[in-house]
Amino acid sequence: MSNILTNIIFLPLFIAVILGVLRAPLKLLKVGAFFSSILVLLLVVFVIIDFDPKGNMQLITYLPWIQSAGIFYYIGVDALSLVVLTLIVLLMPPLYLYMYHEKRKGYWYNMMILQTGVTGAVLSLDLMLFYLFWETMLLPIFIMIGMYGSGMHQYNSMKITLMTILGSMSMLFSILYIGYIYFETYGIWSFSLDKLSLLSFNPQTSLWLTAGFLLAFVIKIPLVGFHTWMAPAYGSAPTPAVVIMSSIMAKLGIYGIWRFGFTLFEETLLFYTPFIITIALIGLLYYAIRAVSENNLRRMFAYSSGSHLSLIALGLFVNNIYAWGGSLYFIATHALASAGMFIMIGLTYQRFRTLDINSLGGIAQKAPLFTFFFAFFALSIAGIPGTGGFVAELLIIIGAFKENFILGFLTSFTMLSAMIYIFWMLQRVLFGQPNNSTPFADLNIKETLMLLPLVILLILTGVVPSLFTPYFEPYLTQLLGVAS
Amino acid sequence: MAKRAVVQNNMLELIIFSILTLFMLSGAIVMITSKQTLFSAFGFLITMVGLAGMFALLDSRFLAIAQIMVSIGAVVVLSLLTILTINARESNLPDEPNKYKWMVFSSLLIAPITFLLYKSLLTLNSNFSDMPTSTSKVVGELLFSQWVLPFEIVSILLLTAMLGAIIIVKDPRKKEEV
Amino acid sequence: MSPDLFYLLVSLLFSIGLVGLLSRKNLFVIYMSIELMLSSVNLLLATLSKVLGDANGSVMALLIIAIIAAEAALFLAMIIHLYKEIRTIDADEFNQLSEAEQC
Amino acid sequence: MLNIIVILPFLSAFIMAVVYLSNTKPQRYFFYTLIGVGSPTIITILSLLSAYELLNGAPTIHTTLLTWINIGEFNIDISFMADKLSVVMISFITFIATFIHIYAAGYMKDDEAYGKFFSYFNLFIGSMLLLVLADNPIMMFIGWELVGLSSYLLIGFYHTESQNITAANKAFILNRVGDFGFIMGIALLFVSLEGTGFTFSSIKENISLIPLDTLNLIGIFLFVGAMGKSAQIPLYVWLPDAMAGPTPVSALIHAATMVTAGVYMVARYSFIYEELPDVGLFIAYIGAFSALLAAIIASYQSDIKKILAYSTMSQLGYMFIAVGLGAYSSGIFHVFTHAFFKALLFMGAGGIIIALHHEQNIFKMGGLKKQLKLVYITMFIATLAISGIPPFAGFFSKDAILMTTYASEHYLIWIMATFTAGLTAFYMFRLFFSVFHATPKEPLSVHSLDKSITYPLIVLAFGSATAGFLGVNAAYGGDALINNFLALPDRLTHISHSTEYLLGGLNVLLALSGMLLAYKMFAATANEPIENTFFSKLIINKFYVDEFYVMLIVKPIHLSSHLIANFIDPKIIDGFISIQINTYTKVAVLFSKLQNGQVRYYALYILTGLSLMSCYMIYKLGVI
Repeated sequence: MSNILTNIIFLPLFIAVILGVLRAPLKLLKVGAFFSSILVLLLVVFVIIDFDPKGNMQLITYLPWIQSAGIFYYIGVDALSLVVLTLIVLLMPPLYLYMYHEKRKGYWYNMMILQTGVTGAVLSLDLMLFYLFWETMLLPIFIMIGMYGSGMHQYNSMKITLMTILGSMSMLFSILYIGYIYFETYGIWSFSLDKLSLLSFNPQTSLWLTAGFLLAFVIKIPLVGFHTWMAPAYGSAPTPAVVIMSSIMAKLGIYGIWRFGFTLFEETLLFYTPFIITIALIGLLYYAIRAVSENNLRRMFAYSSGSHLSLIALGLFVNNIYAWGGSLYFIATHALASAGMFIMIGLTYQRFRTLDINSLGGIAQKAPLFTFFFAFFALSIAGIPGTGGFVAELLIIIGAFKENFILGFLTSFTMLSAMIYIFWMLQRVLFGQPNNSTPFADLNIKETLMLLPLVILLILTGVVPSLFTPYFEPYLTQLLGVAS
Repeated sequence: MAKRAVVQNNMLELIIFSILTLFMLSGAIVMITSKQTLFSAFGFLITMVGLAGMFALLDSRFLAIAQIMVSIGAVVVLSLLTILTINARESNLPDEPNKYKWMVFSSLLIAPITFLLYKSLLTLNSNFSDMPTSTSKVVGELLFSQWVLPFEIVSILLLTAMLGAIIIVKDPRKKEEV
Repeated sequence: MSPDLFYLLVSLLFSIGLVGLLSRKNLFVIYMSIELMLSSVNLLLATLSKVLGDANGSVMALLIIAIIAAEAALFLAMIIHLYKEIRTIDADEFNQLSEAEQC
Repeated sequence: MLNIIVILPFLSAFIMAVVYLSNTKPQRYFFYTLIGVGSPTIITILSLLSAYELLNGAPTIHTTLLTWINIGEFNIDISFMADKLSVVMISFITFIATFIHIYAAGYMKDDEAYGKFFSYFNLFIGSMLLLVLADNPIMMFIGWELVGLSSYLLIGFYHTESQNITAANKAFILNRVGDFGFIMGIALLFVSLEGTGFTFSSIKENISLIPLDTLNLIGIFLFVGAMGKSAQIPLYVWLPDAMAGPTPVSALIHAATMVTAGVYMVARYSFIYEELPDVGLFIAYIGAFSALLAAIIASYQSDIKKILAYSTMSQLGYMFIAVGLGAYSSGIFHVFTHAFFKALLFMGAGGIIIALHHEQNIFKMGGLKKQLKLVYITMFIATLAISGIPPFAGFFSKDAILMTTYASEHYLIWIMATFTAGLTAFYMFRLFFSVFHATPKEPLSVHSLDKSITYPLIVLAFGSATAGFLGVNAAYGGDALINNFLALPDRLTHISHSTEYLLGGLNVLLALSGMLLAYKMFAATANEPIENTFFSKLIINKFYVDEFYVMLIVKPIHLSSHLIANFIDPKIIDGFISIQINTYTKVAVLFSKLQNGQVRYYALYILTGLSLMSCYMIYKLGVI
């Protein structure tokens, strides 16, 4: 039980390695991947059952790894990582179901490695370990876009990789420098989060170190100004990679700021707060307006997800429990909704072989069930009440109002931002007369089953948020207590 | 008297040295400037001869003889033979319109190196020792005592070079027929 | 008579060899320039041998002469071979290392 | 009981949606009808029961279903409350909605998506009930948004026509603009009252804690929500376009649900607006202008449903005048009477449209009084009621509002309202005469109507005729039953009975003259209005407000989107990155040129380096 987290992280990688060594046939590979994701899901369910919402870091594993450099294999879970962890493992099985027809083996291996990368990044509490996993998850994305993408995929995969690596490099410098400062102060090397949080930096250094971290996370999110990799990468990546990028990796940017930024640079972040809030507010409308004239469905939702991630970042930097709760809640619900949406877009592509909005249309006539799911996910992205997004947006708006009136007023524009493009998109994609004579099959039973959990979760998060909030509410209260 | 003889001797040496230097340098310059390969080879020949004279001037008679026998008798003659064998026509010679520009340019480039080289050489002893060292006897003794391994290696090298040259020159098309 | 003049001669010969190496395209001239540079080193060795009153320098020079001979054999063989292949002794024709062409 | 009232429609909507999605073939007509009509019937009975309970003096009913969220001080329950106001609302909403459902069962019989329609319909009712019965602003907001969503779904029900979807989008987006205001109001309210609980009753108790400035903002923001939902200036443009949906939808939107939500909301927050007379006056002016504008536009329209739509907007303007001036009960009373006759008018119009094979232009109809006798009679009652002819329902409610305006001494509002009353009679009878009396230009083939379509008309006609008696003023010998029951914080106005009679007489006179004018102009032959003068052109084109909005909002958004797509993203932001990339590329090209394969050059490079190093050494060692 004590090394359950290790199992969660490395099980997919382990299975991937075993299957790879055995040169498993495709069928076994599929079964193995799916089985691993289900097994991990079960393990996480165990973790959730045992989880004590009032406690701090739990299920800690602390093993020496590279002792001379003070690098430890140090993992643990608290409310924050539990939220992200849960949504990662929830999304994997549907993705594997979605990939059912995929024949290229590398695809499956990449997904398994990716899962290890993201779960590891979420659970690690040692900065070097975190950096390792952070880079691990980039590689499969690079391969998946570069090898299995469409359009200008090679160019785009280079673009995302270079931009992300720029961020990672700056983060690595910051990490190393922090370690060095620790070494200066205490005479030993350490990269463990709890030890480093004892350090105090001089203000000037701290600004640079924080900037190093922020750059990595902000590119990953991405906020406006750091976003030009996003639309091309989303546009040409295969659907599972898009889902992971939008639903998990982008959220890891937020998670990173939360976990590392707030722990290490509490005061310095205050300095950056006005900038980030401004950028996030701009992003909220900027992406939404940009999405209006976008004719590629997937790229449109890339911008949409940028818009919502800006809102999440905004909530993160507004220092009160409503905004934080909203942010954390939004991380989960937006992940579910955008995963569903991108899967629907993938299914549309499988049927029509195009994602150009102008050549779609009339789907509602041919496929009611498909229309229902499509519209549901689109509306839940728009934050209709009854889906989780609404709760989160409401909380963030309230938090912003609590901060000050102007901020609240500007944040409320999130109510309008999604409207601008989503409804027009729905009109052109689902309704009207078909522009495309390709026969359009409705969802089959497998696809419905794959999407149904997402729908149910979204509705549950929207209708009874009280089922979920107790898991992170004490944590936030505690955090705020520390902060104030 | 003896002193005067030394001075005279020195003067003589200097004159010989100057003449040889003149020959060598002009030979070298002819070598690198002339378009015709054969003229270059003659320039080279002159330089080599001058070099042999220099060895003689430095009391290394054995070296001087070796130089004449090997460098001139073998190497330069071999080069000349090769040039004649190939007998490249005017059209097959490389077209070098910018030859002099290049020379000026690279001279400028090399001037500091030369200068530095010269300067660093000047830091060595600037007096000849009077010991008559490089007699054939001494050289022979050294060669077959301390230097016997390098000597053997060089002999193997020569053998290898000979074999290599034969293999390289062999016509590849004929080899395929075999 | 001082060794300084010899040093100067050595430097000049070496440099002339370098200039020839750089500025000519004719393979023979390049070859001879290389020989010239080697020979200038030889001269330096002989000079130093005299300066130090040590015969080792002369021995080395002797060995170098042998090496010059070996080199000559190989170099000339290669020139002949290349001339047979593409009928030219222009060094610039042999540019298979070029990056630009493959791009 | 309240739990059941709210949940049942959602549940039935869910069941029908699942059944419909699992098999979309048009069958199971009976099943859908049973569930679709059954659930409103049950909730009607339950609503009337709860109304009866309150009538008998029971206190406000509170029920809690479950905890919704619990973060910090943000403790929200899914809980419902039935006080007198909401009980009145749910009684007539469910009652009228039930008849509209029955009517729809006949109207939509042949539609392929019958099940989907009823699913949406029940969702609509459920959301409206959630809105009305909510115990806290958050739940109310959820209902409020869901009403918008279901109206979107229903207006765009005939989704193969792209323009219907455009209309639906328009409705939803404008509603969302309203919601934008509403949510700001709620958030501000919550933040100002943080820690004292967030149900209507606790807000009412603590309202004095909020500084007046903030309260003003809250009032205005909340009213922005009402503007959107109740189609007032400037957010009204969706309402006429919303006629794209099936006629029962129009009846439901206009009569019982949705548009009345705004009025209800203001009445619900009466304890706030009570404190803010200035905001109230603003609301009243907005209402007055909306009423007048809509009446003028309606007089020049020729689509039967659009005339009715504008008349709704006009009547809503009346309601806002009332609530703005503090006469909350009169406003709600007008909502109540209006529901009856407006539902009736729409259902009658729907009947006519079906009978004439989906013809909607009133000038292509005519002389229908013979063929559609029942529709004729019921429509006549409804028209009288809306025009304010005593003793029909509209007279009493409208009269109460006009009196309030007069008594409040804001005479401009009074003049506008009174003039609008005359205009209302004119355009309603214009419609009525053109449809039923005028000689048709070409012979019409009329198709008989189903019983499920006609019978609800009779019930509603009865209601239109008599509903007004619930609120007869003291001046007319009644004791304003409904006002007393509602017990809202009305601003009391004193006005002598003689003035009241005078005002009532004036209204009736104006209405009659409008009616006469309409008779003169349209009873014999009805001609379509033509755009001959500047003025008529302006009105027929609805004052070009739509075009104005397109130019002011839609165009700039598209333009800025293109600007971002074609300039800011690729040029400025990517520009920084591509400058670097270009530099690298150019340098790389330069280097690849250096590497030209000629060893001579390589030697040259080496020597260059050596030479530079030598220069440096000469300089550094001071050899010179």
